[in-house]
Amino acid sequence: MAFISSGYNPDKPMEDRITDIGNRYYGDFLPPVIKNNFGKWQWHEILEPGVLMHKAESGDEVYTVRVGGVRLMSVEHVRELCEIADTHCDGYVRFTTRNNIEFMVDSKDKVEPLKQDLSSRKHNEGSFKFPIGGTGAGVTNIIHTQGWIHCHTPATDASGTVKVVLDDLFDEFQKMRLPAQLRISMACCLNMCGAVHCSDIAILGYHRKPPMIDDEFLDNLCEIPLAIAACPTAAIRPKKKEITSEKDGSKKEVKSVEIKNERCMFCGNCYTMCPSLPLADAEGDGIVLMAGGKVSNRISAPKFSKVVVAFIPNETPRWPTLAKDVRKIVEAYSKDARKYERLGDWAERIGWEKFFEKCDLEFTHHLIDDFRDPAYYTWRQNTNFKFTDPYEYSAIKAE
Amino acid sequence: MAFISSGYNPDKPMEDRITDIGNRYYGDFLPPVIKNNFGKWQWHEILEPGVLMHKAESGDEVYTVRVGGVRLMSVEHVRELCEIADTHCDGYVRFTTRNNIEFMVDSKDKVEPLKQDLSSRKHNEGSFKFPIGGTGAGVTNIIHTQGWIHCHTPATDASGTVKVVLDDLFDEFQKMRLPAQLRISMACCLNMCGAVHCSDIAILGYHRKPPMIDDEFLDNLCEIPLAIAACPTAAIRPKKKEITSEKDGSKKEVKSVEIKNERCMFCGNCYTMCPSLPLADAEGDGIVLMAGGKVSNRISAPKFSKVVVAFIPNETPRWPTLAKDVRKIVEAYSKDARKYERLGDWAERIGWEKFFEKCDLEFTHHLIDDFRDPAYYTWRQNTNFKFTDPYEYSAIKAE
Amino acid sequence: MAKFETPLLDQLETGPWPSFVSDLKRQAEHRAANQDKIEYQIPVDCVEDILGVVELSFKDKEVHWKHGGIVGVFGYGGGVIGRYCDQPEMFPGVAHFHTMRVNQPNGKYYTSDYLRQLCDLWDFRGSGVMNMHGSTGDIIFIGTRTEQLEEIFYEMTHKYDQDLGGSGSNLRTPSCCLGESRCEWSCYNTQEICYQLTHEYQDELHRPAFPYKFKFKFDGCPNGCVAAIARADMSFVGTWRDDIRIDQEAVQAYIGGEFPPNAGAHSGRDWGPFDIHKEVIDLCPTQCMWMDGKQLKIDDKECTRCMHCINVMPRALRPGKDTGCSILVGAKAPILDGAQMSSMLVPFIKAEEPYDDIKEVIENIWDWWMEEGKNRERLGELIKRQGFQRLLHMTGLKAIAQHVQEPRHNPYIFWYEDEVPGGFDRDVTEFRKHHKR
Amino acid sequence: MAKFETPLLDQLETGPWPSFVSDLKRQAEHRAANQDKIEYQIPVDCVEDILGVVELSFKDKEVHWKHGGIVGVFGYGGGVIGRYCDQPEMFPGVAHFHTMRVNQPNGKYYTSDYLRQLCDLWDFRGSGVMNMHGSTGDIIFIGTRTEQLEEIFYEMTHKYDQDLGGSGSNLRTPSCCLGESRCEWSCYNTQEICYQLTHEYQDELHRPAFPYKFKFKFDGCPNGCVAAIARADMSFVGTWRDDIRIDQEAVQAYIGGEFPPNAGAHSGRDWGPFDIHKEVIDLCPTQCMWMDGKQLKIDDKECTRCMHCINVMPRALRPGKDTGCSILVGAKAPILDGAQMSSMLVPFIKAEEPYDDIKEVIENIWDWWMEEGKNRERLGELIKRQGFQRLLHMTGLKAIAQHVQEPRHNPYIFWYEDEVPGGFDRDVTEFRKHHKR
Ligand code: SRM
Ligand code: SRM
Ligand code: SRM
Ligand code: SRM
Ligand code: SF4
Ligand code: SF4
Ligand code: SF4
Ligand code: SF4
Ligand code: SF4
Ligand code: SF4
Ligand code: SF4
Ligand code: SF4
Repeated sequence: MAFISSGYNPDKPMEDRITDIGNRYYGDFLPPVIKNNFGKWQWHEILEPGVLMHKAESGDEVYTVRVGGVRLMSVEHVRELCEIADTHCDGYVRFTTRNNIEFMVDSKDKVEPLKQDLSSRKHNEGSFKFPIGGTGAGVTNIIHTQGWIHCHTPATDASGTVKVVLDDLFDEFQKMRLPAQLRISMACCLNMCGAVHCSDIAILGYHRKPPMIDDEFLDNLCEIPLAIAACPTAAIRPKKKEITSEKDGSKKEVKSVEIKNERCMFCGNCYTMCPSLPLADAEGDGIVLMAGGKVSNRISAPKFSKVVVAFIPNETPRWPTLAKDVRKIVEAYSKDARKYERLGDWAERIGWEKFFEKCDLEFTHHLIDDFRDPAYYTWRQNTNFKFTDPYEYSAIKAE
Repeated sequence: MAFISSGYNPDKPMEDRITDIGNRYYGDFLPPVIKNNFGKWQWHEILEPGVLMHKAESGDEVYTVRVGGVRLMSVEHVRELCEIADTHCDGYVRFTTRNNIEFMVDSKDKVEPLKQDLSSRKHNEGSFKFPIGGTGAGVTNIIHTQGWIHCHTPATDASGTVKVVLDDLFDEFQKMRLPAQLRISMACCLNMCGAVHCSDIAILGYHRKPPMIDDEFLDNLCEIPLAIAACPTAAIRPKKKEITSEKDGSKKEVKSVEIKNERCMFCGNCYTMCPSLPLADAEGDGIVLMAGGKVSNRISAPKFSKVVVAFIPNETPRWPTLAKDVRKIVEAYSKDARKYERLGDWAERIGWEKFFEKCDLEFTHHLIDDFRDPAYYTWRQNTNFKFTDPYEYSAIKAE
Repeated sequence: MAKFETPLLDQLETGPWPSFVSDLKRQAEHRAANQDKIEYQIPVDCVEDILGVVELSFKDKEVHWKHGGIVGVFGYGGGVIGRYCDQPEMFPGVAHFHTMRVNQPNGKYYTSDYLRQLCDLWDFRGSGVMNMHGSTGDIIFIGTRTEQLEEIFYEMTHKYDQDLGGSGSNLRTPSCCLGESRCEWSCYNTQEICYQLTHEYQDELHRPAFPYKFKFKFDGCPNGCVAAIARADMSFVGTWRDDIRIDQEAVQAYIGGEFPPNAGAHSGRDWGPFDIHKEVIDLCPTQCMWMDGKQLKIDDKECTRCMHCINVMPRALRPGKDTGCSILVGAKAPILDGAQMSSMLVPFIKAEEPYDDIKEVIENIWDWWMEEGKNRERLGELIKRQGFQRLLHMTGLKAIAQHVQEPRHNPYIFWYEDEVPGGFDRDVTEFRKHHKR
Repeated sequence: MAKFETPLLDQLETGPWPSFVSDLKRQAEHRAANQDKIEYQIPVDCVEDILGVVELSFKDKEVHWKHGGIVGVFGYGGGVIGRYCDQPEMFPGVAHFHTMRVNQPNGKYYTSDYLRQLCDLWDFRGSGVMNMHGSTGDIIFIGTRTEQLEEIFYEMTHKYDQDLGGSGSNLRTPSCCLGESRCEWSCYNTQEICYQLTHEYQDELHRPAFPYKFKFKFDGCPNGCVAAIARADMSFVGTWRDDIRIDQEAVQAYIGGEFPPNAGAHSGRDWGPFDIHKEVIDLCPTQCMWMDGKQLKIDDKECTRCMHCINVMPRALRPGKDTGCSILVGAKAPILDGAQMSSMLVPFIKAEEPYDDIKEVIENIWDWWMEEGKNRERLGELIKRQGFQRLLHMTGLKAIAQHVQEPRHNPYIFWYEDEVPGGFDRDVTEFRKHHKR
């Protein structure tokens, strides 16, 4: 392959340089019906799962067909959706904040052909390319992060875990039969690039082993004080060590660090600052399942998701335990919650002890907050609990 | 006055010594009707303010007349109540957990004479000795601490503030016309010997000036490391100082401490450990008013009281601002809350911004939590507020 | 006649609420008059001096008591609080003015005989001013001189069979609501357990062996009439695990307006006729009640025993019969890091003599706290510092969902090494074989 | 044909949800076939290598990417994330594999023309694999080599009028919900403000001058469709201050079952006929709604604009007309001390061009944070460390009750010296005149 210049001259980087122009103006990308009725929408209706109709004051209507977006997509996939946009939507398309794709048409008769086209497109092994759904009181797309596809700190994969969970919950994506919307999010480490901390269900990659220390190279590759400062629990201390060189077997003294294992909570922040402190481990890494968060201010205030399963191993390629645990929660919620009740509101109404009982999940010591002062406020300072087994002194006493 | 020995021989303290016998057996002090029906009560009724009737499975009834206890009382006062107990109650009497006094009789016809006797007894200047009331949905006795009568750390007086507030709310003590019970508590410093932190209304003595440092005597009177360790905000550091002696004017170097004023939150914990760090100050000291706490698990869980007025000066002898602010809260609550709704539940239902509006109290920066990590959880992480003036950017912008 | 002018205090004599000033004045007069010709063992005018020093504080707006030294009775490390006046020349009668804590009878029932004995003793050897009661629950004798402490103790133990209460880094005087003695809701005998544990732990009560103070309080039911959850290191709150007992006829009587709701507690205002839906069913926090025709139904496994419905209809509803208590731990006042309420440790335990299980919980906790608590660290702070998991470990209890109001929202789980396959030690050289630098 | 066997990944081709594995395979084939005879500027088989390296991770259960070095385009401190494979010999096609963040058009509407331009560019100079979109909102180009970065930037800016997004300690690419473009509830033009602030703050977006990353997000209403409150250092949420607009006829149509509740969002299950009491009035969190005969009434001053009633009856109820937004600050992910949601700073501000007031708030905050924020300290952490009062002080705002969910429950108030009469300095000798030692 031959290098083809864009016109950029590396010797004169400033020549002709264009910078700070920002993004393209959104107004240039709006379909006419949207542009004409901008700020003048009156009401909307979800005609069927995945199909929205918005009505403007002018009487205009826009029909939106939403399809599941596998947000990791190839240019070929994008070109295919452009083709659909050209065929049905005058060349316009949009993406949602949860990585779904929306095709809009300006009259009802255009909906059916569009839908048929979308549903007919499948990948070789049979998965849909553009599954219609993701609206209303159901499961929509799982927002997620890079995982093993690209990042350096993940404790699990993103695209893989999302695929298996959405395969399993596909019906809920296509039907609007849950008590309220159920937002599942995925982040492959606790940097939480998806900001999954306020999701109905959050799938979170988590390490469980303290970093290894690559003593021989640490001082070259890292700034030791930064690595030390990065640790939220002050588990890292500087330490001079005598080591045997990997290369030539010689002994030498190096500046390195020491980690107090019992203080480490595996956050990986030190690794972010210092590549000589890798955490990844086949057995150590896996998933923390959280539940009950939300973002909207509807009825109740936004709230954080809570840890409900402390660890699920990385059972590649299809993470059956993960899929099962998520399903247990969705099913119990679906059966028990009231109309309009978000998952977290349900759990709070019935009490978390009942949540665990109804979802058939085990409560373990890991789920009790012990991180800093606010932990106290999550313990129970009242007698208003429900009885779920075991509860009596003799029954919870370790043998 | 001549010293009269009890029999104790200071030279032989162990002679005849009786120790570790604990308290007297409660069973020996129970009125017969109580003893006979112990554990067999069936229901009760508050016949009128201050008068309870408990019905036993046996059919027995016990009538209790509750009177306000000024818990700081003289032996003469106690002898007077013994006399009443003898006259009406076969010599039995009890005190409640809130320092009220209860006279019990075993039949209804004994109630009226008892009541008349109690109501007729007044102090010289006209205050009741034994005001009947303190039951049901009203204000009962204010539990309180020592104040200027006895303790060394109070920032206000206890008996005095309690007297003025109860004078002011006397009607509420005698009538049961509030939405629910309203428990007022008083503690004269934030050691909070009354544990006022979970009261509907809490009157709390508070200092506002950092300790003075009695350099010349500090090292003699205190253990410096203990004083330093006592400070929750690490405001105290050891410091050698050159001082001029109070006695002889000579200069000398002493070991003492230094206090970072901006870190001090006036808790007085250092003073508890070291008498050379006094805090008391006529202008600095005063009262913090808190509201909305509770202890019972009824309907809602127990909760902490919140600071609603950051400072009320010590306006001796009758603290008019204190009395007024308490009354404002009681009146707004009484008018606005629902039947069975405790003050804190009311404030949470209407929103604290409305609480301040309805109680006509000013919200100031002091009321925003800034103490340690949990502070964050008291700020507002939602958009679900009500508009009370001022709220708009331009209106809350400092000129 | 009075020793000092008290123009400020005098203003506290008006108003309907009992005036402590009037009472102190009467006591001062009583001592001055001394009709019974008592050989007062501390200055006869000490009550005048109290009035004087408090008046001075009302004027100065500053307290006039100093730190107390270490005073007490032989062999005990608690029960007496030392106190000295910072203006002893002005107020010699209260120059030394220590308090004594006298362990109250549980439930605070008294005979007048016994009360009078205490009065006589205190009038004779102390100021004659007392608190009925102190915040922890003791009878407080306010103000005597050091040399009277042993005399009082001797007389109290020998004549009245009565011991001191706690202070210092001791077990403090336990206290309880009146419980079964006069309350139909009490789920166990609060007075009996309070009495028995007080006696069982006399040594801990009198001899400081703890990092700091430690309190027990016993509430017979979740109404919390002794406020255990707010102010005891170990809070015992009665509860039940079977069904609420319903008398359907009585329910109808409430609906029909025959019985006053909440036992008449709201009769001072016209709240309109009783509405069982508005006042009971809709307010039930778990919404586990409903009317089935004329029958009131409760789905008891959803009930959290909050007491509301029982409080409103005491003649119709009663706690179940299979009763016991919950144990919560760690309440304390603000110092140092803010106030705490007690946190749930044992959701349900039978509270029956000889209380062996309960003592086991208590002693496991003490062992831990005495081993690892820092000086002046309350149990609640130790739990916060070392984590709730550690409390469970040290009391040998399994974590259950009842321990929390909600699970953690941070994922910062401290895994123990033995929980993670392969442990924590890994070989970076091995790792680097599959992951180049 | 495939370069590597991928038995594990192959199992992710089944199931209904779009398979990223199938898509990557197709892309790999597309590049291998190269029907358009493109002079691919990075290895043609890089997508095979992606499949290979991910398969290896599925086998090892460990990631195979290393820390990225500092790579980027000249003059910018963000927009590119460096990335290298830790098995470069095995997967040379992805040995260097940097991502580029391309600032998306606000609201994420596209023309196919523009999308194809991006595809062509990325196919030619990168892997042809992308994210539509990244979590912050950017278009993410996944995987290219260092020498292509300037080329891509040059082509993008010159041909497509398109700039990069943010990374590093910069302002990050702002994003918004679709707002007025297609939502009847939007209380301001989220796209316009997002666009204008993106352009106003290009320097902050491209050149790291902050202690750490900083994010803006714009929600048109309290439903929060871009999750601003959970994930932006400054979260703008639309609201109104006049009355909810009611169309009483439409209310009746809902009651009559003519219009589907919640715009049909629940039509997948039979929830029974619509009940305005059960579904709207009783669920209103402030209980400020009632039926007055056939009229639905709202006591708007009690309404907290939670959107529930509007969501349920979009044809009958609409937000008011006097609209603006609330500004909340400080949301962030868990590192270091746990996740934060944004906290209320400005309850109400008009969101109208030229947004001067809003820029004032932003810049006051930045000035403070740049002055006092530590390295890698998010705004939310600075507020926690220095206190909310300090935030108010630095933004020149008065404390109001709307700032809190509840007032503090500890009394540990830090008084400023100038608030306390007489100040902090006192003379202990003077004090000792009235208080002996
Ligand atoms: C298209 C999109 C905005 C965009 O700019 O892309 C959008 C569009 C709409 N949202 Fe949303 N929401 C979108 C993400 C969100 C998010 C953000 C998220 O999930 O990350 C939230 C907050 C979620 C949370 O609370 O955890 C969100 C919370 C809501 C709510 C509140 C629902 C609730 O019960 O709490 C409503 C109101 C409703 O559904 O009745 C709403 C309503 C709507 C309406 C009905 C607004 C309208 O009048 O058009 C739109 C169609 C709803 C539907 O899909 O059923 N939208 N909506 C986003 C579609 C995501 C997707 O592909 O699935
Ligand atoms: C690409 C993206 C994930 C994705 O797959 O979409 C991403 C990827 C990375 N994020 Fe992120 N973050 C991405 C959105 C987020 C978000 C979500 C958001 O912006 O709404 C968050 C949570 C919100 C927040 O800002 O708190 C987020 C919180 C973090 C953090 C934790 C920051 C904190 O204060 O707690 C880190 C750690 C760090 O900064 O060192 C981080 C760091 C990283 C790094 C740069 C890894 C690192 O430590 O160097 C990741 C590079 C991955 C790679 O190699 O491709 N990323 N990151 C997202 C950016 C795409 C885009 O521009 O659209
Ligand atoms: C006598 C006493 C117990 C004792 O051992 O001394 C007691 C006695 C009763 N309490 Fe109490 N409570 C007593 C202190 C308390 C306390 C403790 C406190 O205030 O420090 C509380 C917790 C307060 C709190 O939550 O802040 C307390 C919360 C209750 C409640 C819950 C009320 C609520 O609305 O939350 C009830 C139920 C009721 O009133 O219907 C109750 C009910 C009762 C009943 C009806 C129990 C019964 O069946 O006999 C008794 C008479 C009530 C009355 O006075 O109206 N008792 N009660 C205490 C009287 C104090 C006083 O002199 O005023
Ligand atoms: C007498 C009494 C107040 C009263 O007027 O009733 C009292 C008086 C004192 N308390 Fe207390 N406390 C009294 C009940 C309480 C309570 C309430 C309770 O026990 O239910 C509390 C709150 C609950 C708790 O224990 O947390 C309480 C929390 C404190 C504290 C703060 C402890 C903490 O951990 O935060 C201190 C400070 C200390 O221990 O240094 C303290 C310290 C003191 C000292 C000893 C002052 C000192 O620092 O040396 C006071 C002596 C006053 C005096 O000279 O008379 N006192 N103290 C109460 C004991 C009477 C009794 O035995 O019945
Ligand atoms: S969540 Fe962690 S592992 Fe995943 S993309 Fe973000 S920083 Fe990388
Ligand atoms: S992983 Fe986190 S807790 Fe463990 S040593 Fe590194 S920074 Fe510290
Ligand atoms: S609250 Fe403070 S000042 Fe009052 S008695 Fe207790 S320790 Fe003394
Ligand atoms: S008063 Fe409290 S905060 Fe101030 S110096 Fe003393 S111990 Fe520290
Ligand atoms: S706590 Fe319960 S049992 Fe005890 S007195 Fe109060 S209501 Fe009765
Ligand atoms: S005790 Fe409370 S939770 Fe139980 S049924 Fe009665 S009101 Fe409901
Ligand atoms: S946040 Fe509000 S305005 Fe924006 S899309 Fe969602 S519902 Fe519409
Ligand atoms: S927006 Fe929410 S608070 Fe306001 S009236 Fe509607 S449901 Fe009630």
